[in-house]
Amino acid sequence: MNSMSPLILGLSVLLCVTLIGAALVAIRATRLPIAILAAGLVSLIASILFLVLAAPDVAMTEAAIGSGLTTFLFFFVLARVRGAEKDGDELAGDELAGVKHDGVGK
Amino acid sequence: MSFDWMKIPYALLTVFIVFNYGLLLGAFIQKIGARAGRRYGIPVWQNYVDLIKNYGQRTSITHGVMFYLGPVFRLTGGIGLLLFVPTIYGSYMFSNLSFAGDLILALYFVFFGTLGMALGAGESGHPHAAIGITRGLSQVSVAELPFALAVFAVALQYQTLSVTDIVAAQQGGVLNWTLFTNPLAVAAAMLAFLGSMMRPPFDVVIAPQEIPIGPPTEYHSAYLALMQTNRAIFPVAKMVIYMNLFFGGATSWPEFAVKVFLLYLFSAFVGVCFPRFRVEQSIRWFLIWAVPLGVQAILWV
Amino acid sequence: MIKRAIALLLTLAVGALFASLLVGYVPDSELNHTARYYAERTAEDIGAANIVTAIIVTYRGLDTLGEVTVLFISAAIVGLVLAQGRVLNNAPNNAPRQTRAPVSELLSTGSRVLTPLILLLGVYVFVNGHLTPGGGFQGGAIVASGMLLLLLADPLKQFSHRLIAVLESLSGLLFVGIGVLGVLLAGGFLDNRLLPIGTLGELFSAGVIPVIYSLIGLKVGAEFSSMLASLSETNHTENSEET
Amino acid sequence: MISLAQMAMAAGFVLILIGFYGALTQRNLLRMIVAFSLANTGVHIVLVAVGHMRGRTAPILDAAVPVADALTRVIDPVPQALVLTAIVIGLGVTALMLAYALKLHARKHTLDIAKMTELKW
Amino acid sequence: MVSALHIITAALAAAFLLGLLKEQQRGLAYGITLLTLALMSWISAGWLWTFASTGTAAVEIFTAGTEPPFAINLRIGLAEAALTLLINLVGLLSALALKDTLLALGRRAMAVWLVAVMALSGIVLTRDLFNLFVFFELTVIASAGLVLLSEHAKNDGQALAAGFKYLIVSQFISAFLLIGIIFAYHATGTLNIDDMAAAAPLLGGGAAQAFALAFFLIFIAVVAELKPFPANGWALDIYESAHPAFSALFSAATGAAALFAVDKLLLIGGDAWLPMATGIGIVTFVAANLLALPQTNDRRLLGYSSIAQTGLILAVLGQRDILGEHTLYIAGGLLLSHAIAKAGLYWLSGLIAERGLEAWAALRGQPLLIFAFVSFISMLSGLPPFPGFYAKWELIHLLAGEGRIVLLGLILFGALLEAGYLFRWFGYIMKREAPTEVVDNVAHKFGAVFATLAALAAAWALSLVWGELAGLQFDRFNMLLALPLLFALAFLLLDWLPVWVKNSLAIAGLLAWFYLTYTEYDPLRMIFAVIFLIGGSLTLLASYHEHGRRIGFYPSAMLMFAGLAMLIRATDSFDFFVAWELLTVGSYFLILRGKHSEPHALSYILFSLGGAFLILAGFALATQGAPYFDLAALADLVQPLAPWVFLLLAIGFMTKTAAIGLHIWLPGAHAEAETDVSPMVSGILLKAGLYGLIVLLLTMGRQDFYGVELINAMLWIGALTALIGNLLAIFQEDAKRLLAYSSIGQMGYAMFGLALMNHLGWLMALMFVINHYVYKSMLFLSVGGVAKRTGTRQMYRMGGLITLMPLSFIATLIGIIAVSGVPPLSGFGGRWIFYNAILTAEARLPMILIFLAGPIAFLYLFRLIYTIFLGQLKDEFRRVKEAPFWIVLPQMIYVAILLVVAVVPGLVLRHVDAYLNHFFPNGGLIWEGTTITSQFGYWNPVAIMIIVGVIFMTLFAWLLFVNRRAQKVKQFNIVFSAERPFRPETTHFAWNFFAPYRKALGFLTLPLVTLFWSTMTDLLHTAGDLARRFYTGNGQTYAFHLLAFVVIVYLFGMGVRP
Repeated sequence: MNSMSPLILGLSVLLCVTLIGAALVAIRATRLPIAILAAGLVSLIASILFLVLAAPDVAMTEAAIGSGLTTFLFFFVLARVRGAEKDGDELAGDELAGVKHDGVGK
Repeated sequence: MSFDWMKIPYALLTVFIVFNYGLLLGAFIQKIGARAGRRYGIPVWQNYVDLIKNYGQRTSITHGVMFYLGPVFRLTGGIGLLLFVPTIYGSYMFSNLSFAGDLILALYFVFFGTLGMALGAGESGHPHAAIGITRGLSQVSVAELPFALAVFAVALQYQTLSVTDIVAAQQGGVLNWTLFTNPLAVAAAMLAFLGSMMRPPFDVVIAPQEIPIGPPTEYHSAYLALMQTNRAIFPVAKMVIYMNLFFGGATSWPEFAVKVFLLYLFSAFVGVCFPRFRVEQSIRWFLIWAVPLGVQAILWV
Repeated sequence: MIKRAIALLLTLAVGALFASLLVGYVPDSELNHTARYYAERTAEDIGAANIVTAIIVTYRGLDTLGEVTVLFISAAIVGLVLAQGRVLNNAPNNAPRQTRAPVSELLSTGSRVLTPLILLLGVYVFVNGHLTPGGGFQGGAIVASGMLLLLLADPLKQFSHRLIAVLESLSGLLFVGIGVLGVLLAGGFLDNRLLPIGTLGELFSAGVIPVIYSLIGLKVGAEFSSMLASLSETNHTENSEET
Repeated sequence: MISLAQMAMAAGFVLILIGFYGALTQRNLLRMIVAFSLANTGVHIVLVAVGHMRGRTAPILDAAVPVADALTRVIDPVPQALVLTAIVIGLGVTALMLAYALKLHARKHTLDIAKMTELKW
Repeated sequence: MVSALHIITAALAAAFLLGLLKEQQRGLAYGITLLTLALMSWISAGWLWTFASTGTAAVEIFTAGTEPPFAINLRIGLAEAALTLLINLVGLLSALALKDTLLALGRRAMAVWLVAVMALSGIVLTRDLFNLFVFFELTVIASAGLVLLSEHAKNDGQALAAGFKYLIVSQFISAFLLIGIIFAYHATGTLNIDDMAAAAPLLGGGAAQAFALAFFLIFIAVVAELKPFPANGWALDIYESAHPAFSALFSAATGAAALFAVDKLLLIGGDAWLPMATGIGIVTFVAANLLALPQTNDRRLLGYSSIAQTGLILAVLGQRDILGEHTLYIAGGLLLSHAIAKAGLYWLSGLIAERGLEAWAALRGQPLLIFAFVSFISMLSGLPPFPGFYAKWELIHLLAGEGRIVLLGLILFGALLEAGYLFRWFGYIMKREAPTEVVDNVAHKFGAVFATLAALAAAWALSLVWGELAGLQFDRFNMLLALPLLFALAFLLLDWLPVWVKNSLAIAGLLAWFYLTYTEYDPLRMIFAVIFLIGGSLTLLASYHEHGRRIGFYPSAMLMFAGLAMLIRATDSFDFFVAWELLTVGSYFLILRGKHSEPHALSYILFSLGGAFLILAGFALATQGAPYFDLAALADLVQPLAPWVFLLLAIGFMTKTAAIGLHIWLPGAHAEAETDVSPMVSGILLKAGLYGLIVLLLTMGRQDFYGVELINAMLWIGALTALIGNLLAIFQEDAKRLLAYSSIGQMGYAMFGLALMNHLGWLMALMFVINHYVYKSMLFLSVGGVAKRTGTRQMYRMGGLITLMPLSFIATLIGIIAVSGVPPLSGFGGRWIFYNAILTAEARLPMILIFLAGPIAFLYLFRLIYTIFLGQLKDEFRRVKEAPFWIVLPQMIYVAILLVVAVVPGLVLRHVDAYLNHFFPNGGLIWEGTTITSQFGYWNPVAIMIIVGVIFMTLFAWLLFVNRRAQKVKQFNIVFSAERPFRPETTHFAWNFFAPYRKALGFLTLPLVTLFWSTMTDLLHTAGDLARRFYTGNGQTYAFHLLAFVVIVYLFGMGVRP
């Protein structure tokens, strides 16, 4: 197994491309949950990549922690800051909007 | 050059001669000034009359210790100045008490009387006295500058501070006088001289014309008499210094009389011809006209 | 926009830096001397089949201790941060808690069944850390996800903070204690040869590695759980009413 | 030909840069944290990629890799060990940041970082 | 010996143990925390003791029973022991100061605290790169958490935001660090620092390049933890918002640990990376100090100062190539000074209720805390006897030796800025109105007070240690043990005694010291010794008039006198400079005691420190790398160095003599000082500057600087100073300011005399030294006494006091006659010598200025005596009494001295004259009987006195006789434009006294110099104020700063690397 098999190469190219695609989604997504999910996806793909790179320990950890726990943590927090998730986005950067969300949102 | 007891009577003699000469000279010059202004003027002995009258006056009040001491300071300054400088060159009799110090002593002792006067007048409580003092000090401080420069130039020229030595160096003919060997210094000094004689155009200090102003404002009777005595002695003492430094000194009393008279006349002449300066004007005038001359004198030596 | 431009510029500059790293990178063809040492000596010295585990638990055990500590203080600070402004839990459950719509029967039942299994899996992973991929951290994460499931099933569930704390602390203390025992009884701090090394590939081998990794697993699980618990106890109302 | 490690490394670097860019441009705290976790993942990939060696297997001694062959068969285990530590630490930091974001929102009713500038100069 | 590893295990065990406790058992938890911290400190202290006493080599600690580089190892050596001790102690003391907060927040906060301290120790101990990263992460996380401790009290979310900003930045940092570490590992095959240091130089080609890049990332990441400018906005926010006890840890311990980490890294990188460290360090030092100038929040200010100090130490580490084995001593001295002082200041800040700098005025009632504050800022400013002083001394010398002049200049400039804001702050404390809410009940804040006092003790202990080390380092006697200094410090302990006891002690001390040492002085030094010591005790007589305890006066005054006493005995540059700094500091504290002296004391200390820095630079240049030199060796300097040294030293000394251009501090400082302090600082202290000039001119003499004869420049400066000083004096309405300006003028004369560089010039200068001491002390006392009685220093508000205060009047009268140089008093001697001196000098133009200055002196002197004592007495002063006995007594003694000196000037001058023959063999005076003869003229003081006396007495007697019935009239019995005035105010002509003069020459008194300096300070201030706006407070902007910093350093640094 001295040279890389085309299958693995193809797989890894695919992995890298999706990885970067997901990452772009993660920072460009208009909705925060999407972004968080995309980030989780990035971690997941990364853990597959780790497997390919012969690092099963890392792969397991990344899967469990990076894509699992972290994503949950994000959602936990997100659930508690409803209404403010658009803060700071150019679209809703206006302060009034933020106040309204908080005041009337529930 | 040291002390012996005979110097005391000789010194008193000098004082006596100069005192009388000063009284007469003052009156005489005043008369000349009056005549130039188409007035008759005072009699020549008028100063004697005034003096005696003042010494004889009864009313005498004092504003305090310094007021009392002011005229004493003043006259001490005048007599001391006279005595610290040899009057007649080459004469043991009239070398006075010049063993005590040199030119610098004389230069600084001028201030002794001024200071005392200022203090005495200050205690009189009269604001005009104080105003006169500020004006006088302001003016003198700048008027002295060209003189100091000239003196320094002369000292540099002759490489000595001893008045006797300076006079000695000028002997042997009119052309040896500082007047000719260092005309710039003399010019500067003569301009300064005008400033220190309290005559127009530099007499705003005592301003006798409009309101009585200046140190003597509150003085009267014996105080005034002391100051009048000083007014006879002090200018002559000052002119002796000028004479010694710039005009070859005097080897005899007649020469002394002539030279002093001419010097006095010079200031009177200028006084008659020019209007009075305000203090700041005279300060500027000295700085612009007299000081550069003095500077030149020093640089050219 | 200018901000974005500058951000892009800076990112690109950093990218250039990375690029030169990438360009200068030449993969090793042989193990370097450190790695060679591990490859050759791990089996003999440590007795762990998983070299990564040997490194983590023994050779670089101090790092791992630090790492556990990172989680420990993170959890503590998360707790502190979220407790800020709240009345300190001298009197925990006095305030009436916000009620939420109950979750579905399926989820709650399912979680009750699944949780023990998940916990078991976690324990398996960290106990076998020295043999197979995985170990304390992964196992701990799995244990914590079991907790997560419980939380999802019953958002109002109160974990026993005390239990978590005791678990966390005890395992931490034991970890340190074993390390110090290493100084006293074996070659140095965290030396695994406190216990016999045993045979490569068996469960009871590699000295104290399984013990330590189990402790790590417990501790990590406890810490994750405590973070999750802290977060979950911070409820929405409290957050928005506070100023 | 480009090796697997280099490709992964490149992907890792790009991921880091994407994360950095996101962190620099997103004003929402949560989005910044997301961006950071991307960057962290990128860092992990780079780390693992550096340790990767072509044609070798994971550093686990078992039936497939006997002890005697270890020297020639396994890849460098050190980066993997480091990454494990890094991942866990990263989680700690992320959790911390999330907690801060939550609390900041509670205090200021906003997640906009540009509105948290009372302290300055 | 307990293994240093247990610093870490103990903390961890305790942290974990805390979790077992119940949430309610907070007292127990707190006890465990303190015990653990104490245990950690004890372990460090044990090691420190071992290393320090036995000098054993560093000890390696292996883990995992495996040798490095395969397992992590720790190392403890002298530096590590000292640093961990510092860290643990700061941790312990801060924990004490945090008692309330920790108890309120419970065991979790305590655990985090323990871990933070442990992690910092770990950073210091570890020798593994990745382990370093782990400890750094621990530190970051713990710090971010501990920032929140202040939320407990304030709860405004600021600390929360600051912590978040820190986390943002640390994310970037840790990414860089990790990538750097892995690539460095890849290049060298090891993570062990020592191993890597050994392997790195062997790398070749591409590997070396890759390694350099990787190392850059590691390096920049760790440096970023040092809060370098400009990537440090987050740190400032933390400093401002965090609990002060945490800030103490963050500043003192974190900074120390991170610096040590950089030091370790530089071991790997080698010398090639040193310039980068220096560059970053020095830019940070200067910029942070500049930005600190406009700060008004105390904690933020301290933050800027911390950053600056860290930058300085980084720069020092970057100079390791030339500092060599001295690095530890220098960096250690700076680091410990910074750490202790900063920790102490932060703890103190915990006692202050409000955040403005002025709020610290609340400390005023607490002498001990004030002393602590003073010690801390002196420490930060590098004043003796603190370690920073030694460090700065050596650093500057080594830099100068290697010709790194720019760096040297920047360091001194930054230090001056720092001293500026620190001493300004001290001025606020002493002078600003104390807030109504004073220090939070000190008893409640026992922890903070205890911690502060512990820091104070540590500060002085370290001074002792560093002084001893200086003995080993460059063979110096420990200055802290110098008898005069000890004597001065003893007054700190005796401050509870009443004034009269302390005053007697002080006088006795001065006299005793003179008795002990008088055999050592040559006639020249004898003059100064007499003025400093005997003169000092004379002046101190006036202090008997004070009652109560007068806290703080005696330590300050005796510090100044100690400096003076040491100055004249100093034979080498080090002793001289130490003495110089001591007298500067002492006099600053003295001046600051004046009621309205705050701004003036500040400008005094700034000018003085600026001058001192120039002197330091001059000495350093002169030694060319040696730690110090014999002052006499200045004579051996040659071109091109000599004129530079001369220039630096001369300007340094001239700041003390207030030469024109550098004089603006003097009027305020001397005028606003207390009654008995003015004569000390004017009559005595000014002479120190002259002494310096004398030493300089004696050894270096004429120097040619690019064609300019420096002596001639000095001649001009002296003359200008005399003129402008006098001119300014005549326009003052404030009596003490008038005297102060007069001092400027007088010093100008003295400088002029020295610069003449001939026998008589020097004699004149020395005569001025003596005369100025006598009459200026007398006048200041006299005027001070009047001001004390009348409650004003405005001369126009006084008048006519002669009858009420006759003794003061006499003193003033004698004084002004002496100053003006009118015969027969002693001033005339000076003038006479002066004229004789200039006759031989070459430069004639500057003399013109002097000629003008002379009569002008007369103007202000007359004004002084007239407006105060003569003229019209005001109604409100009719009941004024003579000045207190103890103020009058020294004046009368001075009068006696003046009269004696006037008659027999030979008493002193003869010896000096003879002594000067060693240096200027030609042109001395001839002393024959009572006559004094020079090359040009002669002078007989006795004859003058007798003649004048006789004439005066005769005339006086005559007047008394003629005028025997004179009677005193009432005040308003004057002829006044035909009216009789009735109000003294309208009749006392005193305000704007020399109006005509102002009209004519006022343009010369335009405050151009003041304008210049105030523009300079304004510019600095504005620059700082504008530049700090760059810290927008937005965490994202800070991230931009960080990345930009990395990129810029990369471009700069890697660009110049081979």
